[in-house]
Amino acid sequence: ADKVNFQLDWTPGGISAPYYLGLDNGCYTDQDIDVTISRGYGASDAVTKVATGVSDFSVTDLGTIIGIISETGAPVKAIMPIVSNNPSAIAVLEDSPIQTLTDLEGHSIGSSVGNAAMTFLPLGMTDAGGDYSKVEEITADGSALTGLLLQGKIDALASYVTSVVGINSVAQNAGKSVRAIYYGDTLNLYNASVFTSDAMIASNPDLVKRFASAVQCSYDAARKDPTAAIDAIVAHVDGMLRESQEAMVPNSVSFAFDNDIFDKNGYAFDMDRVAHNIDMVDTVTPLTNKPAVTDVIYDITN
Amino acid sequence: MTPALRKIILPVATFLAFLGVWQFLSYAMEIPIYLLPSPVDIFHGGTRLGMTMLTNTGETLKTILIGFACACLVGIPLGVLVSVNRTVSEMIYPLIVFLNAIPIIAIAPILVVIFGTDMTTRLIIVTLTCFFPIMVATASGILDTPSEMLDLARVAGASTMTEILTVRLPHAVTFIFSGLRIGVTVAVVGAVVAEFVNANKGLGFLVTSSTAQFAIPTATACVVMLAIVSVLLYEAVNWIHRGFFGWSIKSNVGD
Amino acid sequence: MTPALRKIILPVATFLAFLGVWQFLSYAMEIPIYLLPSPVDIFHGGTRLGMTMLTNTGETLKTILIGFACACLVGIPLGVLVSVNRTVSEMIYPLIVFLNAIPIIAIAPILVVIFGTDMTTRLIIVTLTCFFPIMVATASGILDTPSEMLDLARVAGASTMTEILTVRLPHAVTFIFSGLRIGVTVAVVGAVVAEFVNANKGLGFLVTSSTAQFAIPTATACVVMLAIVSVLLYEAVNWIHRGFFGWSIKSNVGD
Amino acid sequence: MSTPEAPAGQPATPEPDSRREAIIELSHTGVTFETRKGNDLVALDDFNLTIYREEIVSLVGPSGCGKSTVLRILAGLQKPTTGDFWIGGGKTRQGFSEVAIVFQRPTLLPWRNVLDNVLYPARVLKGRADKDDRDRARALLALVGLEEMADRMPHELSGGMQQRASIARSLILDPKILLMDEPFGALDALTREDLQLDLLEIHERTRKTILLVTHSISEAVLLSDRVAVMSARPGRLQDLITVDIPKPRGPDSTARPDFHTYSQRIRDDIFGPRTKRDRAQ
Amino acid sequence: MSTPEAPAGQPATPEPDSRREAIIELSHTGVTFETRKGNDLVALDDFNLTIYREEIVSLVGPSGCGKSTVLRILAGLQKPTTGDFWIGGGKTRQGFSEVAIVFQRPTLLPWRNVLDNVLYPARVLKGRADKDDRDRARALLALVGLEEMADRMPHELSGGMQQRASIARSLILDPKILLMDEPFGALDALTREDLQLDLLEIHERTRKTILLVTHSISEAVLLSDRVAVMSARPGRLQDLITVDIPKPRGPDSTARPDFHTYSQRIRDDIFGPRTKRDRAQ
Ligand SMILES: Nc1ncnc2c1ncn2[C@@H]1O[C@H](COP(=O)(O)OP(=O)(O)OP(=O)(O)O)[C@@H](O)[C@H]1O
Ligand SMILES: Nc1ncnc2c1ncn2[C@@H]1O[C@H](COP(=O)(O)OP(=O)(O)OP(=O)(O)O)[C@@H](O)[C@H]1O
Ligand SMILES: NC(=[NH2+])NCCC[C@H](N)C(=O)O
Ligand SMILES: [Mg+2]
Ligand SMILES: [Mg+2]
Repeated sequence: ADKVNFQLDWTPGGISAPYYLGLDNGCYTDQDIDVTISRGYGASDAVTKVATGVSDFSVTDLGTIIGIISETGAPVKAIMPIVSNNPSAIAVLEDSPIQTLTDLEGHSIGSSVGNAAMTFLPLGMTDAGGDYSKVEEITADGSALTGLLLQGKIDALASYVTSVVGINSVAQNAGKSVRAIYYGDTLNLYNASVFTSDAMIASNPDLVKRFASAVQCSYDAARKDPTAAIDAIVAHVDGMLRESQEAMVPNSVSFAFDNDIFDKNGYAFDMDRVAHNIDMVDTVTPLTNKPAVTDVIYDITN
Repeated sequence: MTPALRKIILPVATFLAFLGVWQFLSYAMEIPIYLLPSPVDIFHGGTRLGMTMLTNTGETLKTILIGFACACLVGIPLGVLVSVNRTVSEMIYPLIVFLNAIPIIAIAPILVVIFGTDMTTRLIIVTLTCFFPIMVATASGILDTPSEMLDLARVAGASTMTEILTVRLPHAVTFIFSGLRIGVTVAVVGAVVAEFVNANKGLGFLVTSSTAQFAIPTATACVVMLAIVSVLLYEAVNWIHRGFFGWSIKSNVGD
Repeated sequence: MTPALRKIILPVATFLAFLGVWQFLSYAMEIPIYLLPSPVDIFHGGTRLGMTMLTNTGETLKTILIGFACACLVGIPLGVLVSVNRTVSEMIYPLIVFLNAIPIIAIAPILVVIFGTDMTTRLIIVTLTCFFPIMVATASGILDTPSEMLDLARVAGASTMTEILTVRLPHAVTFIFSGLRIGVTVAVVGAVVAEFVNANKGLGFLVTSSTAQFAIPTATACVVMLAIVSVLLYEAVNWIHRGFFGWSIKSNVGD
Repeated sequence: MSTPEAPAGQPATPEPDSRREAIIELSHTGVTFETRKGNDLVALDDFNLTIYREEIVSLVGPSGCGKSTVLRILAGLQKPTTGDFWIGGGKTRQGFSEVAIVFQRPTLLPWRNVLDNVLYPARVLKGRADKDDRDRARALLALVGLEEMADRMPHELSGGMQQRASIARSLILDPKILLMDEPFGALDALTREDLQLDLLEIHERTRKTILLVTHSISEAVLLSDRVAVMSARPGRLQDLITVDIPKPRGPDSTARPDFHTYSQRIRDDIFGPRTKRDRAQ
Repeated sequence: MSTPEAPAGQPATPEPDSRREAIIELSHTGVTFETRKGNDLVALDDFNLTIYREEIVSLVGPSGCGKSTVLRILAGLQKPTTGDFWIGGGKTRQGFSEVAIVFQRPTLLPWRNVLDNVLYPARVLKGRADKDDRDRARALLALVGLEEMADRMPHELSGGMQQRASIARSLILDPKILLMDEPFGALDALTREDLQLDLLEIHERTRKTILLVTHSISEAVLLSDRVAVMSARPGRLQDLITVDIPKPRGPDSTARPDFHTYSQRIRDDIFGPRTKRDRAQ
């Protein structure tokens, strides 16, 4: 069997639960893969680890992959999308007057520095017809932001829509409630995508395909039986809290797959959409060496 | 109350009082969990992890202890080296300060690439984080040696090496332990950082993963466990100082 | 070469040599930018920011300096307090160690909510990060005072306060400066953490925002700038020690 | 060997003035040090001595017999393990204006120059030293021959100079009681004689009570009203000799025949009935 | 006042044995200390002295005249600023088996017990102390009356005991040359006399060359082949006196009339043609 190191983009949980279900269901062994799943240390780090061969496969935001390839020429390519929509949203208190993105005008929004959910907010607001220059930006650590929102010290919080479930559970503990204003779909961007190194693609294209199949097998199983995915992650990983995973896993899986894009393309990239993705990244963070679609994606279907 | 008993009862009592006040304030001021969980919340958050908490504490403790030991093995000789020779000192001391100031986060990827994703990297990170206080304190102690003792060593024909081993290092013991006391608490932080950048287990991992699961009391419980480990290690250093280097301990204030 | 000149030329030369070796290794081993940019890459990354780099360095420097000053004002008296009285020491020292071990990240939410998102919170964070080495070193020095000096103070009728001010603190100067040397480098790290947690300017902010824009050499340039600030502040502490407390500096090794 | 004096108040030698007033009293005082290995060391055992106002008393005895320990008890630096003591109306440390001490080792603060070291007791007592203190300090430095050294740091002084600086320091607040532990031990014959005469002169003028440890028998006889001879460990009072040499004393006093009688008596006390090369343990 | 000796090799007093061999030489040696304020302090000026193998030479002179400085130069601890010196075949520190020193302040390492302090020079020289060294150390401790104190830590000793321990330490490696800075200064008359006689006996037996700083004129005469008298700052050699009292010497030697002649000559050198209460500066 091929030994494979698979690194997540952050600590296990939510959207990554299915990989563990895949372990139990034999998705990897069926492909003759002996996989080791380890936690990740952030979106960029995942690219570094794959580029340097520390891990063989990983999963991260396609925008991050595009940015790093452009700026550093990191030898990696995405092989399949997992989350086909950008989950960027803003979270507001239930009773907030903010109903749409344009309502943000004249209000404050909190974000941690360099937060991915913040990157596309100006773009999202422009698309929605608002004026981002009228929004007051407040930066603070991620862990402090929830507090600031619930205390009413900021009016909104830049976050992934999938995280708002978690924020809401925290809020409910304090007798409050938050809701998400989701706009990520208007951006028409890919999010979490499995990727590997050029070296791996060159030396073992077959393994790349088999690994993609194993991942598909895992997600298919999780979509069918989210509870099994929860059981799997709780069983496999120390420190997993069943309650939290029960709140997060079905929600994340549903966000990733219950949409038109997945319905239309399944586990394959829509190359036009990838091209759009590259353009959008270039818009928000001007790229020095804007890559072509083929610099970013390895098409496993051919 | 015997002194030994006092040494245990007093801090424990203060700690319990502190918890009491904290719990009371939490309750009275209705401090919400997302800001700061109360001790009771934290306790419940911790029990959610069950044994996992203890096994992971063991992991982290191992990293701290081995890493701290390495830091001593690096820091003390380096402290001697930078104080032995003016040229060496002027050449390399600023470079060490420079390298010490570079956040681990910035060099974590290259460490992982070079040393792999296992214990070695974590130990290197702990060592890098906490050798510096030990080095600085050692150097300060080495340079503080009274000239009359140096005179003795020199007339006795001591080489620089002998002078260091027989006079300067013993004199520096108080300084070195001051550095070790600081260093051991830094080592705890270092181990957490190491687990933030490279670990699938340990308290640092649990903190991150609990936070990612929005389980704030659980994350805080892990933090509290780390702080307890820190106190125990600090006391262990004190105890070693008193037990093995008692001669270097002078009087208390007010007798 | 005059000693003063040596003190500048030697470290600069070593530093340049270090850069040379680093550049060579980067080139020879083809170390990719995303892993560790070479000095030349970092230099270009830095110049991309132009003046922004300098104004933000100024911001961070302000945070470091004020925060470090606060840490001295907290750490030295606290170091005295925990060594003055055995009961106080046994009661509160472990609690301080405990609180010191709690990562800033864990208490950032409440700090930010209580003190707001401005300078105050950053200063508190810097102070919390670096008072501890200063406190421990001060306490070690206070307790290290030779008994003959204490005898003198006592027969002269010194109160505990006078004893501390006229004998114990002056004796502790070498220790305190050992703590300050450690503390000032920790203050730099503390300022970065403070800016990670809460800032929209400063080098810590630039590091995160450059990273988010995939500008790794630029982020690394900011890290290097931080390290340079660290070296300069370290040397400043040394300089103050030599300039104002020269009597506390004893001989060098090997004369 | 003479019989030791009976408990304080009943001196073996006749009292010169029955109205004189006790200012220091040690009664049945003992000090036992615990050693690391647990076996105790009796440094002072049942020590009795009363010193009267304006007296100069010398303490002589073999090295390690407990002389410094007696001074440390009186200075409030060492608690007696048995018995009791009493000095200048109390037991506590009273400041250099009441009880001043010259330690066996000159203990100068290394971070202050010589002048400031001499002024240290004034600073402790009054918070700061004023112009008068400063003038006094300079005068005292001149007395001990260190006027040129006022601005020097302690490590720049020779051993004897350091000792002289600490003698000057002991006098800065014009103490009522002066405890001196071998103050002239590190001084050459010339300086020593000068300072002995200075001490007599100061005593003549200010009537301090002085308790002086010395190894010089002639110094003890020259300076003292009474000489207390201690025996080797455990330290006890072995003999108490009243020196009836007329005052004011001076270099000429040493030529008197009774000076030699007293010296011989002390010598005999110390050397005892020993054969040559016997070692007192 | 006698005329100072001419440059080394032409002693003012006739040489007892022309074949004797120089082992220490100081020629035109001077030491100037820079003070903080920039004005220099001449501690030693154009100092000339030759010491021959197996001699005991005493150095006497007023406090601060540079006696310790001379010893520190010879021990390799102080570089002369002018002139030259030479000791036992070199200038460098040679270890306690060649040149041993007793410092003016007893300098014991506080982290070692008394026995280990005495053994320290052996440890430095050979890396470790063996059984023989240990036995020697115990014998030397007995010699100085400290056999019971072997296991004590230095701070548990009295001042005189510490000084005795450092005397024992200086002898542990049986040095060829012994530099002693007021070794008996802190000792009582009894212990002092014992140790003086011990020193004579050791010298008789091992023929060490000894340079001794002392403040006791009678000690200088009793022990020395020659006495070097130094003048006050700047330190210069003022007189060099050959003491022709027959050997072996002992307590009886002090009764000889020439003992008093020598003592008086030294006294005159030191006290000079001064009126009473003149202070030498
Ligand atoms: N490190 C130093 N810095 C400046 N001056 C010094 C230093 N050491 C000694 N001196 C000066 O040199 C002179 C001679 O000092 P030294 O110690 O040799 O005197 P000494 O003859 O041994 O006196 P004593 O009998 O008092 O010990 C003194 O005036 C002293 O102040
Ligand atoms: N801190 C201590 N711990 C243990 N023993 C001590 C301590 N201080 C003194 N001693 C012991 O007490 C005895 C008396 O000491 P003290 O210093 O009073 O002697 P002394 O008469 O002053 O001698 P010297 O003339 O040598 O100074 C000595 O045997 C000494 O070893
Ligand atoms: N503290 C957190 N919530 N971290 C999660 C953010 C991870 C993010 N992808 C990064 O770039 O670092
Ligand atoms: Mg004594
Ligand atoms: Mg001297």
